[in-house]
Amino acid sequence: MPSFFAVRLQDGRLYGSLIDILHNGAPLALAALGMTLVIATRGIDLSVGTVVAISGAVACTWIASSPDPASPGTALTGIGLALALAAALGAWNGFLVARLGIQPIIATLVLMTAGRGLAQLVTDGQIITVNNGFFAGISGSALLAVPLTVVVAAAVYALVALVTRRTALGTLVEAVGINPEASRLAGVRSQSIVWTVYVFAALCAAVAGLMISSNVNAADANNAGLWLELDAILAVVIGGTSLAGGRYSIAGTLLGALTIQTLTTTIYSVGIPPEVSLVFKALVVILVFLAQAPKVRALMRRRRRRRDDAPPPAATAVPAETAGSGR
Amino acid sequence: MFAGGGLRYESFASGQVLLNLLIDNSFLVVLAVGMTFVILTGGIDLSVGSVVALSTMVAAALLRAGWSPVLVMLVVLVGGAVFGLAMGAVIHYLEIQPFIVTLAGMFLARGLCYVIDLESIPIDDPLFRTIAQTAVPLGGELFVSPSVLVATVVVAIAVYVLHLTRFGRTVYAVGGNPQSAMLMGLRVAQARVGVYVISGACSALAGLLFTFYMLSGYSLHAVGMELDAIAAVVIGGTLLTGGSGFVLGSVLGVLVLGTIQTILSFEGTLSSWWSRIVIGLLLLVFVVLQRVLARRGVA
Amino acid sequence: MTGISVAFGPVQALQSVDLRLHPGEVHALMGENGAGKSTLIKTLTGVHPVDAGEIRVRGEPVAFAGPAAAQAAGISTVYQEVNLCPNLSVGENLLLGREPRRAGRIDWRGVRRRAAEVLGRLHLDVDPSSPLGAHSIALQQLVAIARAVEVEARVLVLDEPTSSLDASEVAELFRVVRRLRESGVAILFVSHFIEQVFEISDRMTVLRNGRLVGEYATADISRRQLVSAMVGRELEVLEQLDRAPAEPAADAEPPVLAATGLGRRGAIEPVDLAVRPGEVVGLAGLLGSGRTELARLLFGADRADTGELTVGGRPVRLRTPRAAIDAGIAFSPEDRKAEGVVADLSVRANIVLAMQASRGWMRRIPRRKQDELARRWIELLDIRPADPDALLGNLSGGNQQKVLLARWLITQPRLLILDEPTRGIDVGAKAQIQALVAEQAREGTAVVFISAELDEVVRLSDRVLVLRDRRPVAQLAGEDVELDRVMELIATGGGARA
Amino acid sequence: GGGGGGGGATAPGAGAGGEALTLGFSQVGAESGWRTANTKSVQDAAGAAGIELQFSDAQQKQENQIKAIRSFIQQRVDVIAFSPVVESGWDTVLMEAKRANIPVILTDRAVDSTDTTLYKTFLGSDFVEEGRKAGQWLVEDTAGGSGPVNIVELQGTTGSAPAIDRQEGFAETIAQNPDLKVIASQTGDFTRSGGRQVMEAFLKTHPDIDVLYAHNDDMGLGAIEAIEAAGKVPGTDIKIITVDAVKDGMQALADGKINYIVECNPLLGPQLMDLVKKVAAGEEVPQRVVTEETTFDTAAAKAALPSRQY
Ligand SMILES: Nc1ncnc2c1ncn2[C@@H]1O[C@H](COP(=O)(O)OP(=O)(O)OP(=O)(O)O)[C@@H](O)[C@H]1O
Ligand SMILES: Nc1ncnc2c1ncn2[C@@H]1O[C@H](COP(=O)(O)OP(=O)(O)OP(=O)(O)O)[C@@H](O)[C@H]1O
Ligand SMILES: [Mg+2]
Ligand SMILES: [Mg+2]
Repeated sequence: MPSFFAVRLQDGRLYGSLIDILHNGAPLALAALGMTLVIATRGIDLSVGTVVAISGAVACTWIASSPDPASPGTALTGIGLALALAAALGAWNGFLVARLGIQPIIATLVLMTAGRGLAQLVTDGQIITVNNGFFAGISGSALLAVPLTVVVAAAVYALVALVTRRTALGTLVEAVGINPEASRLAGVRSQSIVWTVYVFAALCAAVAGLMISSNVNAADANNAGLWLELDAILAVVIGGTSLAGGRYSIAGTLLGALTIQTLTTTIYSVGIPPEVSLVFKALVVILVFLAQAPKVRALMRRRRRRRDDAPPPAATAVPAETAGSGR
Repeated sequence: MFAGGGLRYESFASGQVLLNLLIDNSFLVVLAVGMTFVILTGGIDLSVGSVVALSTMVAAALLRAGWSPVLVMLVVLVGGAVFGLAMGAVIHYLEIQPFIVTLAGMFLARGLCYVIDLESIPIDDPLFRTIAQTAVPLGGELFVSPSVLVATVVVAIAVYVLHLTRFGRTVYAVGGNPQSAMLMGLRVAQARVGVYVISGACSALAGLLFTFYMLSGYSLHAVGMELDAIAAVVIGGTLLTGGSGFVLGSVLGVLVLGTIQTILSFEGTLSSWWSRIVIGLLLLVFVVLQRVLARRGVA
Repeated sequence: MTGISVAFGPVQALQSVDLRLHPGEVHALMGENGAGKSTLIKTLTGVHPVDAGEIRVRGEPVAFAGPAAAQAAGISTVYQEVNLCPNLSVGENLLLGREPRRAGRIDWRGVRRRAAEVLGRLHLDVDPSSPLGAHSIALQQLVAIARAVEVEARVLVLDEPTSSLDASEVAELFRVVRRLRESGVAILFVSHFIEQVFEISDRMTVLRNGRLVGEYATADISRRQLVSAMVGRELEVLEQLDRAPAEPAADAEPPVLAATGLGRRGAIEPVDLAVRPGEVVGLAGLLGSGRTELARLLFGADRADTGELTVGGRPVRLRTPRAAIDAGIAFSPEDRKAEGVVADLSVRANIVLAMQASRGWMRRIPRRKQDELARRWIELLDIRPADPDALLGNLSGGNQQKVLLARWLITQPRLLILDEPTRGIDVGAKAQIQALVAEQAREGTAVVFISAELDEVVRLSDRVLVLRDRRPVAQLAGEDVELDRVMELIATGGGARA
Repeated sequence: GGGGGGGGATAPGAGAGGEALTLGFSQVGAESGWRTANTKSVQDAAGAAGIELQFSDAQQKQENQIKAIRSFIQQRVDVIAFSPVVESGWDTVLMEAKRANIPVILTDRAVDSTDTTLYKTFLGSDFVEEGRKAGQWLVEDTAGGSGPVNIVELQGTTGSAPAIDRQEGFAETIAQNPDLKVIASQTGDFTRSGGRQVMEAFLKTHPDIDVLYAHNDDMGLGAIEAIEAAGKVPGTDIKIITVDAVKDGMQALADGKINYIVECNPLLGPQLMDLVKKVAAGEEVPQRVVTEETTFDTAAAKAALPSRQY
């Protein structure tokens, strides 16, 4: 009887449902990480899904159309191109938001709409299949038996945690998000901070896009990253960051992304029919938020206080609950 | 922009094309009106597209089951309002972010569509068909659909409510500063829950108009329409942070989006991807234009 | 109110406090910053739930669900920070929630008429249809008061209504308060201006650290007794209040900052101003005279249309606050809630914010240094609670103000622009801050000082620039800096300079 | 031509001879490689046949398609063709076209109007039949086999016509053999990523999968990645049946990773242009024209691959 929790070694790589969750959750986790910082500055980035598509399209098209489509060098150039283009797109978002003062949701909606067209333009509307060992390795290879995607995502998280902790970036991002005017008057370079977070978000999305397209060795300009921005925002909010900007939690976002991926994988694994899976997802989201809502928790605590006085934090109950529904 | 279209395509600037803009977007106007209320309080409603789909589904399914069309319309409208009420109550009383609550609402409504039926359901109820195919003449060769009239009435009511009732002013106050509004002793709860009820009802109404437009119920209708509605409201000059904006601006926003579509369909040579790129660029042009105008207005 | 206790997590904001309010009296609620005055008021009107204790209105026990319920029961309140909607017009803010209606819809003509009437009663000359946010914080405060007075309430609660008002507005307000008292309204009044309290109140309740110290009849208590009741010990600093720490201006040195013809259309007409190291220049004027506007131009918070600026003799263009900060200028804004406080960050982060910003995000101030700075300034300014990790938004108004001062003082600027730095600060702390400003000046910092309290301006300044109707009227220096002279200029315009 | 020249509004710059036919074509979108090939085929064929094409992309939205058809009517094109996003709800706009005397041809997907005079003909595949063909191959392949056969199914986008029909046709056919059992069925949204993720989950919960039936090649290709990652051999350990026969799928079939593909031909262009000319000339055309479609096994794929265009 296979178990949801079983993990074994297969061809030098860990194998099991839990590994799938980490592996498939890595792109979402990365996209959500970028989104966290954007949201912390009171922004929002609807274009991450599109950037996912563009980066995959650019890398795969470059590789497929090069004279030597199997060489690592080609793959590296393609990856470099994808990242550079993503950075430029992020800067574009930053320009619209920080310089022109356009509301973030609409500024990034422009790229969300036009970008997918751009990705299709690059791929000529085809699904571009590549056969490049190096490129396939982004998602196919493993470091010490851990899938490279998981390693990369973990490394980026660690890096961001370190940078925001060790430099003043974290505090300044929060300050800009909490009170932009006060921050401006205190001399914070809010414009460049806003540019930075949008560029970073786009880079995260690009890496996610590379992972997604490497996973199937193909670029699908139309479907890659479709609606990923909503899942990313959801992950950020599950993680406890307010959409009003200000204080954010990187660890929370990670937990949020994994929760969402666990939910998806669970739906596939336990055989919930597709026609009710959305209702199921909605109910779980509602439950998670009810369990987290300070108001509800206060009510529960008040009721529980009479009996015992150590309520378990609801956030940790989330993975347990979803894992419990796997058999 | 419109003039540009007129120069470029002969039949573009004809009066009926303008009216068609309204006919083809009446449901979006109604959606945008509801969304304007929500955004004015600083909230957001992501569920509207799915509620539109659910409304088409419920209407089609009930008609198929032999219900009377008038009753069906009532059920749909009340259902939408109740759906909004539930979301608003959770948002206000349990203090959960609107984005999330309405996102869950979006999943739920779309999911319920699938539960009702996976396939599209045609509607052949005579009343629905009549409404769908009636053309209200405006003199000359011009005509509009009944949906346009409904949308016009909705806009008028919204303007009235927002500018001439205490509820409407409270909506603005809550959007400006919810804390202050509470300390000023305003009925914050009523406003914050109320806007979601309005938005829910508007979505259901838009769903009905959409049903007239399509004469079918389908679970994949109106995917992503919430973004259109939000975009229309924001292009119309309403601040997403709340407290500032006008319903008529949102109507203008809808017309901008509609114009973009019309320009595209007249430019019949664009490939799929160029259509998307052009939509994005036109959107950008309008947004920047609006921004420049707004700045000039302030200075 | 009897036995009221309120706690915010570990902070016991109020402990078993009693308060009695009689009809037809003005009752002052006194205490240092953070003593619990605002909390008590918010408890009374149902903003905060009580942990223990009982509230009775005319003998009936009540528990208001919120301000709306309190209002319905006849309690009308002006909370400490201005709590209005800046996006709406002045008239609407006055009447929001009780607009005159005709046939169920708002009668806008009636709203305008009614608003003009209410504003007229306080002798306010503003256009009721102008957006509230466009006005200075002082005017907003007056609108909030007008709103509270407009309802014929039985109880009127005023939490620091006069913190940014100058003498004439205060007089106007007191006229209204007296009239209300005569008609039997009970008035609860909070202020850090001891003189005002003695002028208007009949009785007072004193809080200290969330506990009740006592209730006194105003006639029976001296200023000195009151202050020691509030502070809990004899306060020598009070005596220092009379000491004028004015330093002679060093004319020889080049000005830190010199403005010639600096102006902005619609905000302030061209001004010439030079500030030398070690000099305190006061800006005096009435509400709306353009002091804040001038300060913002000097700091680059708004862009000037005309005029030139030199810093240290070199011409500069201050397009952004950032440029001003790089030039060694610091600015503590008047509207602390909107422009100063980063509410959800800790006291520590708020204190080091400006310093950190000027270092750039790469070079973080080491944690040890941050702690040291925070601890030193918390102690120096007596910020309470003395917890660097507390969120600034949870501090009382006066303590927030101190944190903002600390933010700028640690950057050791060459020019310090202080717009109403003592707003909402208690007597003890006010003296401390004044002493601090004087000390900064002694150490060579140039200071531009704005305060609604003319006393304070005159006492601290070496030179005073008098503004009237957004125009510079006169500059007084040395012996001429004198209260009567300044008041006369403000009132008449003098006609000396242009 | 049927009501053509009335408005005389041909797009500027058309120039070439007054008699050029104008075809308004409203495409669903560009949601898949199949669709792109379909679009390209229509465009190329129009060029070759000297028909002026007004092309409009509906971005998968029915309302956009309705708007496009309305604008075709206003521009008074000679013939309208479109691939409906969804079956229902076309009566109103088709009625308008009929009133304007513009003949309509449906491509790829049908509409469920009871009034069949609203359109001249429907040119396209039969999705149910495709499902049946897939099932039929499996029935034959497992005939005489021993014991139960565990099938997993990767469905297309929930609610879409091809997903519903291909599932229906398949289920109906395999019911012949009680040994054939669908043990899991989940949507992979017609995408490779979806196919891979769902297959990964299937592989973990069901160790004994014998057959995979995917509603299109792309999901099948994604699933192959998952099967290989699980250390199994696609085509051998798990037999794979898909629909579409796009180039990448054919390659996998030729490589033995897929066992059987039911063709769903996107190259409707030439057939469509023939029909356009006929209806414009007022000739009678059959109500239903089924696309010429075949099925492929490995050998057939090897033969067809070199000349495969999409
Ligand atoms: N929401 C809150 N969360 C935590 N602590 C709070 C909160 N509100 C007030 N406090 C604390 O309660 C105490 C009393 O604050 P309060 O605002 O009542 O003081 P105050 O007497 O009005 O002072 P001030 O004269 O400065 O306005 C302070 O220590 C303050 O930090
Ligand atoms: N954008 C604006 N529109 C209309 N009035 C304005 C605008 N900006 C400022 N004002 C008015 O200009 C006047 C000058 O403001 P300022 O804040 O400089 O006065 P001040 O001397 O600092 O007085 P105080 O701070 O005591 O109110 C105020 O009456 C203010 O309401
Ligand atoms: Mg206070
Ligand atoms: Mg001022």
